[in-house]
Amino acid sequence: MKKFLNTPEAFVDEMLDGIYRAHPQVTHTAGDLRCYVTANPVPGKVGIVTGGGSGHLPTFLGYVGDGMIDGCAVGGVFQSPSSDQILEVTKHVDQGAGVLYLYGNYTGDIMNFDMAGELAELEDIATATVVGNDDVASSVVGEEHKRRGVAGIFFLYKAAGAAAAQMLPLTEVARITDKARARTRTMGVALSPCIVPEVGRPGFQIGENEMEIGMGIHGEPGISREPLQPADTVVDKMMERIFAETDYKTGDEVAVLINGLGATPLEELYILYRRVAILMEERGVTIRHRWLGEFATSMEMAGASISVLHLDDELEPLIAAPVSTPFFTHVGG
Amino acid sequence: MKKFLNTPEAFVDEMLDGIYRAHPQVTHTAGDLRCYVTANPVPGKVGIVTGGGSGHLPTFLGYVGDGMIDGCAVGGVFQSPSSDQILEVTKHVDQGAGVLYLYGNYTGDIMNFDMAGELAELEDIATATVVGNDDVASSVVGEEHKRRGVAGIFFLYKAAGAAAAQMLPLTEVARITDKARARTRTMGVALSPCIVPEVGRPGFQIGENEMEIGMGIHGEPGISREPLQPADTVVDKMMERIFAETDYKTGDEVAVLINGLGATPLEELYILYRRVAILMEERGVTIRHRWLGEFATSMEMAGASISVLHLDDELEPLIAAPVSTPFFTHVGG
Amino acid sequence: MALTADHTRAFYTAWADRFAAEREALIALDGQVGDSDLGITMSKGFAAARDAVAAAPEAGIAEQMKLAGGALARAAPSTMGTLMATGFLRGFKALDGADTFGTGQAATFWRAFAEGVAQRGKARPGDKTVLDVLDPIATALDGRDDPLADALEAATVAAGHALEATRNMVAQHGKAAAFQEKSRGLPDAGGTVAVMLVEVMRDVARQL
Amino acid sequence: MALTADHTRAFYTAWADRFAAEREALIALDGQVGDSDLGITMSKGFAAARDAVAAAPEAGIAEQMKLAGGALARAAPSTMGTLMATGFLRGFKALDGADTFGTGQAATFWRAFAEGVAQRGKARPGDKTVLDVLDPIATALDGRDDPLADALEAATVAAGHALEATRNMVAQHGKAAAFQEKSRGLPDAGGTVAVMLVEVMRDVARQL
Ligand SMILES: Nc1ncnc2c1ncn2[C@@H]1O[C@H](COP(=O)(O)OP(=O)(O)O)[C@@H](O)[C@H]1O
Ligand SMILES: Nc1ncnc2c1ncn2[C@@H]1O[C@H](COP(=O)(O)OP(=O)(O)O)[C@@H](O)[C@H]1O
Ligand SMILES: [Mg+2]
Ligand SMILES: [Mg+2]
Ligand SMILES: [Mg+2]
Ligand SMILES: [Mg+2]
Repeated sequence: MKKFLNTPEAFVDEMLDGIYRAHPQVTHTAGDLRCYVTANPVPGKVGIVTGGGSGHLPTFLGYVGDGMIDGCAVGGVFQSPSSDQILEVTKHVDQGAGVLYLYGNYTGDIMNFDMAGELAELEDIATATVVGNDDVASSVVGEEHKRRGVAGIFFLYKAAGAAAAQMLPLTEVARITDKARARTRTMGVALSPCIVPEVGRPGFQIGENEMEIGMGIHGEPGISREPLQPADTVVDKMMERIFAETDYKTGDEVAVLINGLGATPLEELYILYRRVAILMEERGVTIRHRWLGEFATSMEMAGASISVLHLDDELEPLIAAPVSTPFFTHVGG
Repeated sequence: MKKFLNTPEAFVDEMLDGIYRAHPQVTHTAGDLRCYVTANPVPGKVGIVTGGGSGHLPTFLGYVGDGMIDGCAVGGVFQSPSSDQILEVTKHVDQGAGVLYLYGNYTGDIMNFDMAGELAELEDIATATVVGNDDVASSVVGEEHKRRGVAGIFFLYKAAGAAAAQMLPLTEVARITDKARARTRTMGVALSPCIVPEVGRPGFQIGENEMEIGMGIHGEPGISREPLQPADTVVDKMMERIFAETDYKTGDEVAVLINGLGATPLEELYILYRRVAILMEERGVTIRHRWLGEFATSMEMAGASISVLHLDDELEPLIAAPVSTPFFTHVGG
Repeated sequence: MALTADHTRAFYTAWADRFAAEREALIALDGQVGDSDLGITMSKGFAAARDAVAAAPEAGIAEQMKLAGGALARAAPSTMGTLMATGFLRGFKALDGADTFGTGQAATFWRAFAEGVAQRGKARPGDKTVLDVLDPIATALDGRDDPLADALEAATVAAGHALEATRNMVAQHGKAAAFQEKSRGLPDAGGTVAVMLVEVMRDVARQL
Repeated sequence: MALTADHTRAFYTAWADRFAAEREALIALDGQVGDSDLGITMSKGFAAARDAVAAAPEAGIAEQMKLAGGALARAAPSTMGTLMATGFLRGFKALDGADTFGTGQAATFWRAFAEGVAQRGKARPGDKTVLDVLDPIATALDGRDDPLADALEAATVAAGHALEATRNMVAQHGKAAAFQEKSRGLPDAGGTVAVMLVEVMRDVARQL
């Protein structure tokens, strides 16, 4: 295991200590480094709280900041935060307008957010929940509620954050976020495994010339393991699954996210994007917004994912809105 | 070789095609994808041109954009661009105020920029040159002119870009950039090799538990190969070399760049930063600005570098100035 | 012989020891159709439970369960950690005020535990989860009046059979669900933890 | 026999063939104390030079050198590519207007080539660079008046010895410089290219 760390046990907390030392824009509450909150709360605004396992930077905590979300309960590597921690973050970010819980579809997280929501209710904090489930590979059409949440949650944070920044009420923020959720699809492909520090060895093996299409960000198995193919072919296979369950029409607009899983060079992400742009062009679909880089990683896993949000007139300006967090800046437009 | 690409030969040009499709803020000139220039030139401003081999994204072209630099001649992977290409970029970005050549200290690049400068002179374009040589590991004190240029060039682009944006004349922009150069130091450490697409195999080997302190961004050998040690020890060893040749005093200010070489997770960069922050604190030095992430990579190499710019009253506001390029945004302050 | 609060205290040390010893085995088991964290979360969670109970020498039988549940929830908020936490907290509610822990209390505890897990996890019998072992444990104890050690021996046997039966099931929840048919043939990882839970309780009851 | 422009044309095809054949060997050689690109740049660069010359059937002896130099500069702007480009462009300047290529012209060509490389690269003799082979080639040809093939044979022998001598030097320039003492014992990669250059020229001269 080749990682820059001191001890596997201290991995998450020393990372957080580094983040707080680097970025005065964020802080923590309840005396717990893992209860991560914005230092610039907006009075009267709906709070947005996320949470989940560590090991996916900038997901999840990286989206806490101006114009995006307000707090994040930080779990151990690939582990849910506790309901107590979620509750503490909830109490801290609540500005009287209630709190949206927005996180990925994993059993541990669901159970802990549910528990936290029950506890928050006892403290008279209203909560609503939207659970990201964009990973097309993880279940079939009709069983979307079983799908995992992966990089596409970025769009949900963006939409939710912009809606909340407009001072909309909780129900509206939740409705809009849920619409973004329903219109977001992601396909991933992995080339190498990653190592959870406390485990110390890879969670799975993959051959020197193999790729796994549809693999999850914790190494969950995908749709097919195949020999690595030319980049355009890989994109075609991934986009085929997305096109199969979306109804893009000529003139429609989308936002695209090309996400590196951790060890894939940015050069290669642009080669993937090129093909996505060609496929969209062929369909007469405009890529109105696009981001390339690392948005939801699996530590040192090699691979990439493609997320597409089908825009509409309500979502487009929210996705375009400016935001600034320590990990992600968008100047707007 | 596990890379998302179509053919090794098309790697650079398809990457560039992807970049142009993604970012209307940049374009190319002379009918050559590799002559990369800003789409928003500023009349009367000193132009800043860089160039160098591909495979280091966002270095070098990623810093072309508003408030930073104006053009980049793009070479093949780890190869210099040609003097013709540098000349074309020079001609395109020249706004009558002359052009600063700002690139890293590598023989191929120096020869081609020198040739281009001679040709530009024939076309009545004044040029000045600053060659980044921040890599402490690559030569001893007294022989700094032999040192390679690595991630620290980021600070030079930042300073040069802000100086040029103030409409200072070429001599001033060059003087300020050279001052930033003289005050920037970088130390790197590598954990794994990378593969040049057209070569198809790693340029060197490194043992399962080894690291190489001081390795260059093309795999040039460093100072010592040792067993991987705890992150804090690694930082201490790197910073020792930087502290040995700088004269930080209590109350001084620095800018710090923690750069991932390609495959190193952001989590680990924050663990490294934490230790750097502690060491600076011990010396009474304030980290006034810091950036963490991938700024100068070696494709899929695992490892990191630490760059420090010793600020002064002239450099600080330049480093703080806002910039926006497709690859790097700083909102200012 | 029914146990007192001083006796039940020993459960928590024994669980902590057992899950420390099983750390690698559970990592490997979860690694086959999951994310390899089960050994880490169970050893951490039960160590925290042991420490929480040890730190409260006055705590009664039910309170020990509450302390253990809270500690598990904080130290191991994974799927299984949270389910185990829920189970212990339900045990606390069901046995609140109990002075002894005999066969009747054990039956109450395991039934409450299983019901809590079912509600929290929303799994159904046959879904290849910890519930497919917890439910048979509770059923085995239902209405018995033999000594605690004997009753727990019967529950342990039932748990072992139930775990074997999970081999023929296909995972419907959590990370294992993605493996679908590949999960067939393997015992459920959470179910394996449940067997260990009841085995350790039996062993402690035997020794007292 | 002195060569005409129709003959010298054959140099460029032969160089392209040779560097295509040596691609892997040069990658491996540069990989020992460099960045492994030499085989790629030389095969690409000389293929481009061949194509540029082939596309201009009217070009004279010197113009062929100019075309080759320009093509090398564009197709292979690495250290060696740029140095080779500079060498050919200097050859063009020194031989501009020449109708034949005999021993005298060869001596002029190689001297101009070596001087161009020296100026562009700012290396000194003994720095373990291509210059340490180019210079002995030019010196071997200096003032000779035997037939071209014989003169080039002598130059090739001198080049071989000179390359051997680079083994005892320590690299002072380029990526190899970082390897310092480790570069001792190995022949210089750029020097190896220079040997191939003159070998091919000799072989072509022999066949005509
Ligand atoms: N919804 C559920 N209800 C009950 N048990 C579940 C559920 N989902 C998963 N489990 C149990 O959890 C076990 C895996 O636990 P754990 O490794 O903690 O999960 P994860 O790593 O996905 O958080 C499974 O073997 C199964 O017994
Ligand atoms: N300054 C210099 N002057 C002359 N020759 C040089 C110089 N620097 C390097 N060389 C030659 O270049 C060779 C390496 O060429 P190449 O692989 O193209 O370099 P790089 O990959 O560093 O651009 C060396 O073996 C040496 O002969
Ligand atoms: Mg887990
Ligand atoms: Mg090179
Ligand atoms: Mg697990
Ligand atoms: Mg080389």
